Amino acid sequence: MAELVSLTDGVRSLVEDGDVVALEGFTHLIPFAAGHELIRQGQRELTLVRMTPDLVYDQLIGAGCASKLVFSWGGNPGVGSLHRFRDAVEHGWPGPLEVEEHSHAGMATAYAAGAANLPFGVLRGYFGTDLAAHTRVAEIECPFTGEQLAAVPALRPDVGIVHAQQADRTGNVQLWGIAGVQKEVVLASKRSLVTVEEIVDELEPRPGAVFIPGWAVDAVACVPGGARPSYAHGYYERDNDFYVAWDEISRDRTRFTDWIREHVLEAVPA
Amino acid sequence: MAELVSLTDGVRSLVEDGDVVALEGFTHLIPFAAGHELIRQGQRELTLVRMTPDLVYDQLIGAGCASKLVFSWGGNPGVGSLHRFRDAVEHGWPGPLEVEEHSHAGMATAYAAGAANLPFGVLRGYFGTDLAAHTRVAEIECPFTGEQLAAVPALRPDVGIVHAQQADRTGNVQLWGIAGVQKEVVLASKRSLVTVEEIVDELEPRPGAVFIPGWAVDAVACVPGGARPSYAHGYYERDNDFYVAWDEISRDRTRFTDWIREHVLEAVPA
Amino acid sequence: MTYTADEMMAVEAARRLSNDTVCFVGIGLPSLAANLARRTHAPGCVLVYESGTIGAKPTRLPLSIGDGELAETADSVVSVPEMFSYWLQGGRIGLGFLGAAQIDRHGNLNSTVIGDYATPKVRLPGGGGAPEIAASVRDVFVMLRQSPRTFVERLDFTTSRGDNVRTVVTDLGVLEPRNGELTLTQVHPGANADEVRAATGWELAVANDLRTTEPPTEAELTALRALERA
Amino acid sequence: MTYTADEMMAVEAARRLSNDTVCFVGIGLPSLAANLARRTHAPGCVLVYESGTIGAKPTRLPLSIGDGELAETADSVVSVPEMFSYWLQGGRIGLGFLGAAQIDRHGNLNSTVIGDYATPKVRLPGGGGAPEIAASVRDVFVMLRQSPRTFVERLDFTTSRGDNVRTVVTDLGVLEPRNGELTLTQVHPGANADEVRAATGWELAVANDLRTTEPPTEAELTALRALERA
Repeated sequence: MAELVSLTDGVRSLVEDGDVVALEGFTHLIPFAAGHELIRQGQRELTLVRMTPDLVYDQLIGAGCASKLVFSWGGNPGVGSLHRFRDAVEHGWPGPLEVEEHSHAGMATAYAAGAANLPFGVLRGYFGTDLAAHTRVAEIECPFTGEQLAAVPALRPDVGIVHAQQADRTGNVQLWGIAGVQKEVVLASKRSLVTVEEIVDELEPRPGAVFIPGWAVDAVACVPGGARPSYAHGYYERDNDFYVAWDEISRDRTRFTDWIREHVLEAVPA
Repeated sequence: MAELVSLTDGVRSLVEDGDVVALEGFTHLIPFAAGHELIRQGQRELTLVRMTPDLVYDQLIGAGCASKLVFSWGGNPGVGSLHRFRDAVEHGWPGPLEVEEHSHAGMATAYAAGAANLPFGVLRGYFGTDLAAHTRVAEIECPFTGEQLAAVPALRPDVGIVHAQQADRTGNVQLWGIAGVQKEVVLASKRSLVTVEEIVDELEPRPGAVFIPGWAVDAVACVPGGARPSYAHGYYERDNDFYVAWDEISRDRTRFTDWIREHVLEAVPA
Repeated sequence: MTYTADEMMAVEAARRLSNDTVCFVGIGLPSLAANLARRTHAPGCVLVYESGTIGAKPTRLPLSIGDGELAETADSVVSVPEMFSYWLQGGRIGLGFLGAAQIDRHGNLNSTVIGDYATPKVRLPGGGGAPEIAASVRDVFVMLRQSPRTFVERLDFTTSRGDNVRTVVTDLGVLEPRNGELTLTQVHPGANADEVRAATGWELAVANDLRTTEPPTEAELTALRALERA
Repeated sequence: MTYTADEMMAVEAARRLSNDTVCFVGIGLPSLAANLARRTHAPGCVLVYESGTIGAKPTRLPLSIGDGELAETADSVVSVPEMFSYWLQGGRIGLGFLGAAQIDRHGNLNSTVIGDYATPKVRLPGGGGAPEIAASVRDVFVMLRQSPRTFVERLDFTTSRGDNVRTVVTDLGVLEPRNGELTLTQVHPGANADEVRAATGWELAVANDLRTTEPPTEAELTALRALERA
């Protein structure tokens, strides 16, 4: 059964320097509040795993929390570049960032393999593109047809963190709308934290909802607004203006550092 | 877009002698009416694929439609043996029946691989049991860890047939309750037929429902009661008495043959 | 209160489930035992059925593992591929119940054939979920009536491996692995070690600390019978 | 009515979608084109977004591929692993739109880096869904403004392969594969072949039957602008 904790305690008890940490949420339900708490707690040398790094990892990278990034699409959706990510890759600021790059299909397959307790996942992909030579992928032969396919190593993060709309008091979680790889990352990770918009007495089943039982989650923290500036279906909309504004904020190292100090380091934990 | 057809036309246009046919539905929504139509149309030499052959395949096997069975649990749930299946395996009546046996996990993995257009699926299983020597399974080595796992060949039936509660007029299908491998078998099969309890103007999304778009289905036939004596969640309950009675009906070849003549061959197609 | 051998089996199995057990349940005695545990000392015990129902809380005993009652009362219903990959193989299920036609001293089970595989004397239903349940859960619980035809020196076919078998509850007692083989550790009231040995097809080891099972309490039997009547 | 180059691109791409097309859509021009097709001649055209929304029918243009609007109007929302395995890799999607920073004469695309991979001049966002979209759909549709920096002799990095690229719609015309390389088959009104050649970093082949694109009709532009305003 999941423990109900504060965000601060949840992050402190589950994450250590050097951990492999995955914050997931595909455009929807991105766990920004948890990401900010990682920055406030001064986590270092993290391997950050996420299909779409988005602003949340741009912030963690720029704040110096990460030594490695595993990802599949590193842009600011609908806007352009992630400048802190680019600065780290192109100029090693604020420190060198090792990159392990995959395709979306590869990462989704790798998370699903992790959730299924398999050491690798199989897909049609990678070979024939230049990415194959620059990432962790292997050729695997079908033992029945002789076909060559791609194998990707399973993703088994130390900690998986997702945001959801609701949990009940035993830590059962329900999320709805775009479901991304949230269930997979929770099940693939050794430890898991779910932040939620609200704790309810009883979860009312909804069409298209994903349910994660409390006994498959380590900790649940109630963090209303914890996905802002991304969105929580049924609670609040995506702050598209902030995504646009981030382009300017993040372009300059000083302005970025000021923003992090003012909005993250000096902010009260959610 | 799926074509709306009669059961007779749907089966006739999609199934040919010698086809690999999968009728799925895990205890729930077993497509009995479609199975009976296969018997009435005198299909022969079918390879029948189904995790739990259940009464529907006991009937098809006893009626002489099958030359091979691919399955993972061949009992009468809660009752005991499937006598027609046993008679075919133990005594070759009404003809020899080749058997390809898997575990549930193996078949579920093989359907999922088929739906994903992969030639094989990977799981932890088979080796260390005697089944490995008697079925289609191969060892496969993880290219990253060196671990040995089991590979099963993907299931890609010629025809997949499932029963669902509802379809709309464009052939979009919705089923709810226990979902089994229904989505997988439809997507893994070259051609697909879905029988439904009713055609509705608009599908109302329901918690836990599985949706299959009409453009991924070949034909939909409205066959109310098409899952009896199994059940259709929200429509009718499982006829447990019939499952018990089948033990007696099916034990004797003549009694079985009489039953098939009376209740299937001489019955009006649904 | 008097009670049947089946009732003793269900009660003894139920006692061994705890409030935080997540268990993979089959139909019949395992389902009875797990549901009894939920109505007595372990209301938090989570029932998972291979049909994909997670956290089922049936008000009456299901007759098949795919009963509508299970889907209606479940926290969540997942597809069968997801059940076997993310939940069972994923290592999320702590305990699994199995039955069989034959068991050997190592807890290996046969539910496939009596006789030769290609030309069987009796074709049994087969493994179903058993092979991977046996391999994936931490603790396998076997429930089986004891006789020399069932508890055999040598299986006709190994359907599932015994590595994770921790407890075998029979109509006569309880066997648990000691020194690498199933050993009689408990006899039910009214049975004795010789009787259990006679019902076993191999030279059955008996624990030095053999004890007698507590008979079902009135509360246990009342809960059990209410469940069966529902 | 006057119109912009983007409008010409969206209109020309939309025209090539038919009522039974199932298409994988990205954000920006592809989304505009596909939604325009649904509002004009191809109301049955099915939009699938990599965020897992199947059969989305947005009433306004989404700003990201994961907009709530897409989930609200979709026939079904599936997980991202299911989207990529059962639907895209499963071969269920007929057409996919792609953009890129560079394209070569074979339709290979680069959206990963300018310069060397290890020490890039510009680190671009990367492939995302593109490599498997390019490999899995029957027909790949590329939408890209034409310039010698974009239409290059040699890619800095091959993010996705061009084998299934059937159509490249640019702000100047349309390229289609002929004799194994992308060939100019259409110029938009106001452009000519020389101009398109000058905007291409390789020696661009021009079709003998080169034709001029029909300018956007009033109905097309009205529908397009209504969509953009919504």
